[in-house]
Amino acid sequence: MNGWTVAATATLAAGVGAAAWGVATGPLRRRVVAQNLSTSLACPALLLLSEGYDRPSYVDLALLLALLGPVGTLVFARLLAEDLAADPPRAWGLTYAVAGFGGVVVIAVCVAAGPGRALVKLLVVGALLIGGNLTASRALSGGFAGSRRG
Amino acid sequence: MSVFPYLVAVWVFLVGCYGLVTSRNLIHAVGCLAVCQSSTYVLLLAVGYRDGATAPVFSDLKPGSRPVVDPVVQALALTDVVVGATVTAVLLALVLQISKLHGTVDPDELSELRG
Amino acid sequence: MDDPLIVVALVLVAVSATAAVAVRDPARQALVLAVLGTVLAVLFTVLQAPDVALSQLAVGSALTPLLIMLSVRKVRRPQRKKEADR
Amino acid sequence: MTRRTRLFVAALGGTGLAVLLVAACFCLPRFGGAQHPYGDRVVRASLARHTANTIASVNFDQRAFDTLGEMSILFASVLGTVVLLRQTRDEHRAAPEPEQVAVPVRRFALLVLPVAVVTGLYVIAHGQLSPGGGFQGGVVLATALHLLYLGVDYRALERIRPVGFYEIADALAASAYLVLGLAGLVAGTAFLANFLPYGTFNTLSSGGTVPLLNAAIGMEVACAVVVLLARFLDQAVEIEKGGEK
Repeated sequence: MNGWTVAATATLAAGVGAAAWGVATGPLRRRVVAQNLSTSLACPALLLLSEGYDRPSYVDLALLLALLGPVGTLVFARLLAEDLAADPPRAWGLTYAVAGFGGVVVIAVCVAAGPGRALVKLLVVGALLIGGNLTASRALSGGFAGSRRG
Repeated sequence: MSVFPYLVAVWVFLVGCYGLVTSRNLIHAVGCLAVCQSSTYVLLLAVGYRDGATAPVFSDLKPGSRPVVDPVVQALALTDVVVGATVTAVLLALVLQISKLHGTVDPDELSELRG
Repeated sequence: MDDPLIVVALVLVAVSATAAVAVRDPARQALVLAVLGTVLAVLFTVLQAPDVALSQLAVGSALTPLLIMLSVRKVRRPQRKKEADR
Repeated sequence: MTRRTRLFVAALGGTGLAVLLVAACFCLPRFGGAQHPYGDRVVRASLARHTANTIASVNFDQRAFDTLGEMSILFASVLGTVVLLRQTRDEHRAAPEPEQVAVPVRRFALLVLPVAVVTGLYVIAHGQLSPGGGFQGGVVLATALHLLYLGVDYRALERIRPVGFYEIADALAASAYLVLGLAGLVAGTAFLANFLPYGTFNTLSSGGTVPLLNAAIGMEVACAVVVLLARFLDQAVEIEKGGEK
């Protein structure tokens, strides 16, 4: 084990573990937020793992999760819009905290990677991760009008 | 540690089976079947793991510089993940047909309908 | 070498699989299944199977939830229409 | 059978199965053990054929026949879904209403859509080098298209997604895989054998037939998922019970 994998273990145990607990219990508004945060916490964990195993090709995993995680949350925001409109989620503090954590991890991994093509990919992952997380949260708290169909 | 991953796979499989048996909603049952499926991936990859090894992908690794895990089980699991999702889709299509024909997706109510 | 990491990932998978079965409402189960997909992908990465993890991410994060949620919507809709007619 | 007897039988069978499975776990090779005879041979064979991603080599070269089977399951399940979810006589189509999407969400979806398409193509194209391949990239491509449904509305998706075209492309991709297999026979080797020159290790054109089969699978999976989701979206959004109005 090295520092990177220790950090990844902590992120998984504390962050993703809490998200798994949050998605399994409580009202719907808490569950959707927990689902969104689970992807935005697992993505930094994958970046840390890629660095910890010294395998740059594992960054593709984080790229895909940063890309498709928010899409998954959009699915729920879209198809649960009516249920969520009655009781919208309010967890902006937590969302910003997780987005900030993702930013810190991306910067740390970027510094370790140094300049080059890998850096560009990491920056794309970071932009998608933070932008996707915030947009998905926005979509959950009233991003869709909740029409009967469409 | 030497059997813990296998036991987790067994647990996931059994818990999925329990959900299938006790489910009161066919869509929920299809979800439980997806849980059962995932246990097979855990088992396969656990069998192929090697301590201190890395993935047998040599685009960023000099061949022979580090021990690698077993690629055969990974290839098996990889195709099954995607094909399993489409099989889930067929099952969901069947559930939609049942709901259209009988107006319910509760297996208990369905067996009452048959008499 | 990375035993604690593997144990954490395995425990997460076991917990979210149990939750996915215990949550009985299909829409909420789809949320848990999405998390289970992500956790499985992390476990596969830890077990050094990035290809399988990619597969699981692609399928589990958006495709399976979309399929289940569309089915839930279709199954629910006739009931809702009846309520609206009343 | 009543619910209670059924649960009793299931509990009995489940306990027996649990005991047997746990006993079997203790007979499996130790987790993390060093004995992987097949793995070692596969890695050697894959390196001999200049394929950097061993898993792609297993899927599309050493066990390509197995992948043909997987692909036929995929094809059959798409066929099954299309038949099961067709529009019946007592149903009619209702035009979907436009959806009001918050501006940042819509912008995000339209921005991410091209990025996701490029990522999908990248994952397919680098299948024989880095983690990825036709199965994963195909799903990403298909999911990317459905950002239009999620971020804009169903009518926007329908405009760029002629389902008939994807059905034909699905069949074409499946037959392309078969034709590539038969080409091996024509070239004087075996069905699905790797008959092309192996190329330079760790470049896009390395691996002989691996990139070609990989691309066929990518197209097959992408089209299959699009067709599947199209049927489900039709059911959930457009098709309603009741005769023609």
